[in-house]
Amino acid sequence: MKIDHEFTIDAASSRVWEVLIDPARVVTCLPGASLDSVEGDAFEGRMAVKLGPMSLTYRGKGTLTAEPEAQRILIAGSGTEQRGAGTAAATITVQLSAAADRTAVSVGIDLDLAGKPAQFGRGILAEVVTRLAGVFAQRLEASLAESPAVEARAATAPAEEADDALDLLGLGRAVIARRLLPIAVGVATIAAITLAVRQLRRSGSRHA
Amino acid sequence: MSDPRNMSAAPQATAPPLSEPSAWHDISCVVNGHEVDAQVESRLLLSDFLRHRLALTGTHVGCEQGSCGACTVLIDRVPVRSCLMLAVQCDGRDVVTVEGLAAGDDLHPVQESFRAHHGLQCGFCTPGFLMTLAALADDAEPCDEERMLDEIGGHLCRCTGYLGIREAARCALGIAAGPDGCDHTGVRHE
Amino acid sequence: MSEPRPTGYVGAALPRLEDERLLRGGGRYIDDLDLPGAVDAAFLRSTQAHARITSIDASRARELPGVVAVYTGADIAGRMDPLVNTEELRIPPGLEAELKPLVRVQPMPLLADDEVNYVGQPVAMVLAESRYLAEDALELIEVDYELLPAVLDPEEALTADAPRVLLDAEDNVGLRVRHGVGDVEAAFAAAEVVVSETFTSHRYVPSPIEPRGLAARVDPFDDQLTVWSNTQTPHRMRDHLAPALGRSPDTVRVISVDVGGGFGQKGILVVEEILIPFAATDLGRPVRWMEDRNENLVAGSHAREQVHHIDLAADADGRLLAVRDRIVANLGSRNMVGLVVPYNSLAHLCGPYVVPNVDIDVTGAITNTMFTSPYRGAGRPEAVFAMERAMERLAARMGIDPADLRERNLIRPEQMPYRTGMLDRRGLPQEFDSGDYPAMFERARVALDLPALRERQEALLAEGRHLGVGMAMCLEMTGLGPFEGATISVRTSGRIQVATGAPSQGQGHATTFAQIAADAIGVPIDVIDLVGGDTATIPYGVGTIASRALVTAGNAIHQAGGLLRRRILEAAATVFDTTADELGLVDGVIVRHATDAAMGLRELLLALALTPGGADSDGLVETSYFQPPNYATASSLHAVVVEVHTATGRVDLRDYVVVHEAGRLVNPTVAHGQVIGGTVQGIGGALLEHFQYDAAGQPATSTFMDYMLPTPEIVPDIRIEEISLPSPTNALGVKGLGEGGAIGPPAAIANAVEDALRPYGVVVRSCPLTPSAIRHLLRGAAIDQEEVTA
Amino acid sequence: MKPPPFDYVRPTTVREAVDLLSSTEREVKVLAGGQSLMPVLNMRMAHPEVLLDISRLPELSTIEYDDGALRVGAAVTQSRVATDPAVRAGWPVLAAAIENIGHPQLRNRGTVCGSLAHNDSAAELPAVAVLLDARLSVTNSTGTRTLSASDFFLGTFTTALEPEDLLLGVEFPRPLGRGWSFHEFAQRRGDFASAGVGVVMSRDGDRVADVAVVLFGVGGSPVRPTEAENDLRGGELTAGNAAAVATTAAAAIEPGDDIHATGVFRREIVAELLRIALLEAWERAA
Repeated sequence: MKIDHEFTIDAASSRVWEVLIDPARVVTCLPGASLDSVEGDAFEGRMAVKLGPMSLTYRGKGTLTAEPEAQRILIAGSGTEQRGAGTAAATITVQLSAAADRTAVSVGIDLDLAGKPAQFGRGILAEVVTRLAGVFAQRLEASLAESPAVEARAATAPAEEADDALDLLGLGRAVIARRLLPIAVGVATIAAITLAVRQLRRSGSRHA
Repeated sequence: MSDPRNMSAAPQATAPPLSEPSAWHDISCVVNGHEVDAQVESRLLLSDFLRHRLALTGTHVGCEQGSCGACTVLIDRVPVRSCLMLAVQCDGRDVVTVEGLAAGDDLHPVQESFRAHHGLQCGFCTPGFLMTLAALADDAEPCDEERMLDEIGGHLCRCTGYLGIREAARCALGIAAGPDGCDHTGVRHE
Repeated sequence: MSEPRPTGYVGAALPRLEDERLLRGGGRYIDDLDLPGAVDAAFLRSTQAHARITSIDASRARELPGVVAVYTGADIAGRMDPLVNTEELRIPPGLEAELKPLVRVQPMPLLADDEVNYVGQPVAMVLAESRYLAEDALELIEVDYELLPAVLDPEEALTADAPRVLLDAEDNVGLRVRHGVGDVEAAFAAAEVVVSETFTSHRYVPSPIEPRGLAARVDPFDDQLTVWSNTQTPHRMRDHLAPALGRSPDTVRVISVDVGGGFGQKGILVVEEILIPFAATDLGRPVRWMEDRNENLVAGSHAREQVHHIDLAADADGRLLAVRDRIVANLGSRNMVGLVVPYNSLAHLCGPYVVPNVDIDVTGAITNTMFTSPYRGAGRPEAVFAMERAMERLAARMGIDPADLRERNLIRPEQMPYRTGMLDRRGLPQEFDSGDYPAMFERARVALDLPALRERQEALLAEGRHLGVGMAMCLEMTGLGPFEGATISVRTSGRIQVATGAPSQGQGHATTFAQIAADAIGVPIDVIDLVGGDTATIPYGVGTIASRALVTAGNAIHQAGGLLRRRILEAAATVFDTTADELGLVDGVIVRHATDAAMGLRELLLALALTPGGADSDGLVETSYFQPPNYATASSLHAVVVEVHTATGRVDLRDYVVVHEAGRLVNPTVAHGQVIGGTVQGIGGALLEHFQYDAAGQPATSTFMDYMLPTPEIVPDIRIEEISLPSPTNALGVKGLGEGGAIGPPAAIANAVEDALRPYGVVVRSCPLTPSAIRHLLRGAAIDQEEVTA
Repeated sequence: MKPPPFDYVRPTTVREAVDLLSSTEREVKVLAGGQSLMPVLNMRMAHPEVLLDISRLPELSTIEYDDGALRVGAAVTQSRVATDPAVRAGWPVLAAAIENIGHPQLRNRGTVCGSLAHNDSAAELPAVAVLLDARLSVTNSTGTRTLSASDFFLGTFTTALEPEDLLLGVEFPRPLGRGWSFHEFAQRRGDFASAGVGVVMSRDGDRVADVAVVLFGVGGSPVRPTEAENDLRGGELTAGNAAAVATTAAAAIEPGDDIHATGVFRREIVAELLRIALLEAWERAA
């Protein structure tokens, strides 16, 4: 699955180049991408892909290789979907060419999906990757609009587990579903409490 | 001859597995004329509720994607895919499955027509066809071949090649005689 | 001894006895079994077409509440041997001696240990309190794959630089066999016309509406392992499970329950069918597994993918001098079932035609795709597609009407039994026992009213509409041995239990076998209970595959029924203190000639217990095995009329006639149901169904929205013309007819579409003929479209 | 293929539904008919933490119409709309479109607004919404806003709905004329459309007074070929110019390939279907 996308930026190619070679700035231009750690040109992070009701979260690592003389960078990354839906491997090439005080940028995204998401036979993936490339371009442009002196944004802190307030959904009588128990997905400890409480409830009196 | 069973006792649904993480809900609905009270977890599919909690295994599961039609049941007399509904959504509803079609010894006219026209071979897709056609037989408007094909269009059968099924449907619904003619009148099942 | 008075069940179109139970929702399919305390299984399957598993961590999955156990390759490797389908991989001595085929045995680990070589290969098995919880646990198993290069196309796999599909295999060849007769080179040299073409059969998934499944339980008291399965071959399953689990076969009972369609996909042993009983034994708890649709499409055995490079040599009158075919079959990730399908293609390639010189070279290539195994027709549809398409091209080249060209080459009825000079799949001389192929063409001509049809075709073409007629003639050597058996016994109620090793997947055995038994014994049909496929009721069996059940099990029941009849009369003679020929058995009642003395079977059974009668054996039970001396060759001619809408590429089936010959019919309604059901499966392959992978070996048709089965509205009212030539190979004179229907449609429909688009010079080389494919053919057609309709 | 764990909540008023949607950090999915969402859940391609079932909210279960428009609540099923006499009389293109959706059993549960919110690129209802310039009513805790169809549909499976939004209903204005036609091309009855077209047309004498066209199943959201519409307005419709307009409209789109149909094929089909639909709408507009 190869998608190419060209656009131009109102900035000198040297300034664009500065952003490109910094994983912290360039990777987060990809919608849904977040970095956990960066060492030199290697990085680890996550990529959340949302497609209508479908949501996938890939976790993996990648490298950014810069080729200054060719004014080109290559991002190669691969990751595993956090809920066993398969794997993803992508290479993104960003090629700069100066055009007066503006910079022509051509982005090539080559995405290989394995597992359930790949089984969407109806050409949806081409669209997803095309939109991905479009948003990447906008964000790259936006990140350039900020003054270069601005310290590269600290690598976004890994999103903690949303600590849902226990009775948030307790909407009172109207909620037919009995909110007895906090709903945690796959977190072993809470599930253990669930079991214990349920034992308690079975023996207790039945209430509405 | 009196029935030894306690008819007022509604069929007892087995409970969800203890370690089910989804919240549990109390539901009460009517299944094949019987009041049913049950506890179900949020995510339990209606197809699994009928098959594994009420032991009504006449409803079959072929795809769990809404594509094959084997899981079709009637909710408030309307045919729907039970694999695309949650059991909890049946609270307060009237559910009819294939086990609810025959009246004692007498098969429903649609069932009878399937037997007469070799409308089944392995029988796995049959309950789905029967529910859709039973609802169609109860429908006030007369039914023509086009509508009949639209109604059964979403039911997949891999054994019969559909000829027997279409013939059975035509006869049960009183649609113009098929190639071998059919003597059944579309008697509605009260 | 009076001959059994033919009560006349056999041959009668009785309504099926099993229908009432199924219609009321009383079927007992695998997933209907309520096994108290059972755990449900779910499999983690490879997401990669070819990779090494560098690490697998199931700890989080094991700790999830409700999970009972998680097995990975490492947990199984030391304890359970990889799976080998010994029966299918066995090479008959005749073939070994004559042809020395290469058949590689490539055992499949029950759970992948280090290497996975197709998407869907089982990597881990979770057992949990419910399938929901088991699938939750699958999401917590972390697997790291090191990707390896994959190859998907069989011909590409055979090239020198192709990546290795199985790391430890020498090459990507699974099997190779070559066979022929006469001097092909000389024939081609002398030929007036030579047609050389490549035709491809694409990849199918049998897709029974009930996916595969089984349940297993070890009885704590007698250590009996009982396995309920929707397998088509319960005895073979028992004979694999016993050694695999280190058990005596006496302690393994496999019961085939109601089955929601099999079509061959439930006819071979797969790793899941060993893992579930293993888990039940290991955990000491009943275990249940139901495959879901995504698994059946992605990881249930596939079928049919073959490439045929076929050449025909003919003389000036269009008489065949020679056929040469180089076949490449896609075996998928391993050679799982050996010669079964490829040799079927070889043996059936020349079909009903007299071909003096033949050279067929078959290579089975392994690829990083789901493995293939027999599916309704098992190699014959692929062979018929190649041969009947080549015959159509020969007719077009020589300007001879396709039906006339075929009729000139048919084996004549007076040549029957006809020997082709080749070896059949048993390694014995190939011989067609009976058939009248010219009569079938005559019936087809009349049924279609071919002359009037050609006129209508011309008239419609003038209006810019495209009608086409296509035919395909196919043989099917049915009634595969080596045997099937029947044990028939009078039960204490006086009812008759008929047990055989061939279970039903919807073919109506409970009715047709009862018809045979009732006639053979001389009892009313409604006292007969059929038990098909319970290994505890008959010591040995093979199963319901390869259109063999009616021939083998049917005749075994006929034999055992006759023996039981005699046994009853002899036993009654001791009770009545007379001789057997003084007695008769009519409608289940023993009568004494010229008297009004009579006795029912229930009373006779009790009387034997009470009557002191010396040393006679007092059981009313007989077992008999039937070994078919040869195949019973059934045949069918598929003739179809299509209209092709050139603007949209849509193909409408206007008329479909199947002229069918399958010996004596036991129940015409059930027989015709099999022919129509098979034909519609063939139509599905011709127009719609196609399992596809993307370039990286990822499945692209993993739901019924993308793998498109035929639906109620696209199927015409198929008309059947019946010809009946009782087979001399067995007492009942029956032939197998379960697969026949599925063999002809792709070839017949492709021929009809090519006929309809003849003005454009379109050549059809593969199916499915989807609208997009038809438009593609038209865009690339030799003659420009405007020129034709102008 | 069993769904992942989630909580199920069935509010009895829109107010409660909106409160829930805005008051939680947890991922909430709105469940109406479930005919699009449940297959995704059964395939475990989504892991919402809460399903909010709006299928029984009385406020969203109404069909209302007046001279100006038809209003369909978010809980109204496709079957109910397609069989409503007023819809069949006043909005025949909408009824015809619905009859192309999947199978009756799916339409008996699936809702009109559910299909709009899901926005599958091959779906019929987003196409009719774009064809008739429908207006979609969306609410959240800050208030209710109305979006035009063109602003609502952003791309395959992507709409202007934010996580805390609830689609209340859709309003279909009266079609601009009596002429209409709706055709889609699917391999089997009920399959996803390889391509589809919708037309509404008004006529005065032998002139096209006004016309709207929509193309769908050609990738992304439904497309209004405005150029073709302009070419048709004011002129007479003949077999010739119907074919010409249809071919230029088809040439302007870039449908992608998929395993069932190539982009080239889908463009050919759009041209053929649009040619037929224009002539049919022209006849009906008389």
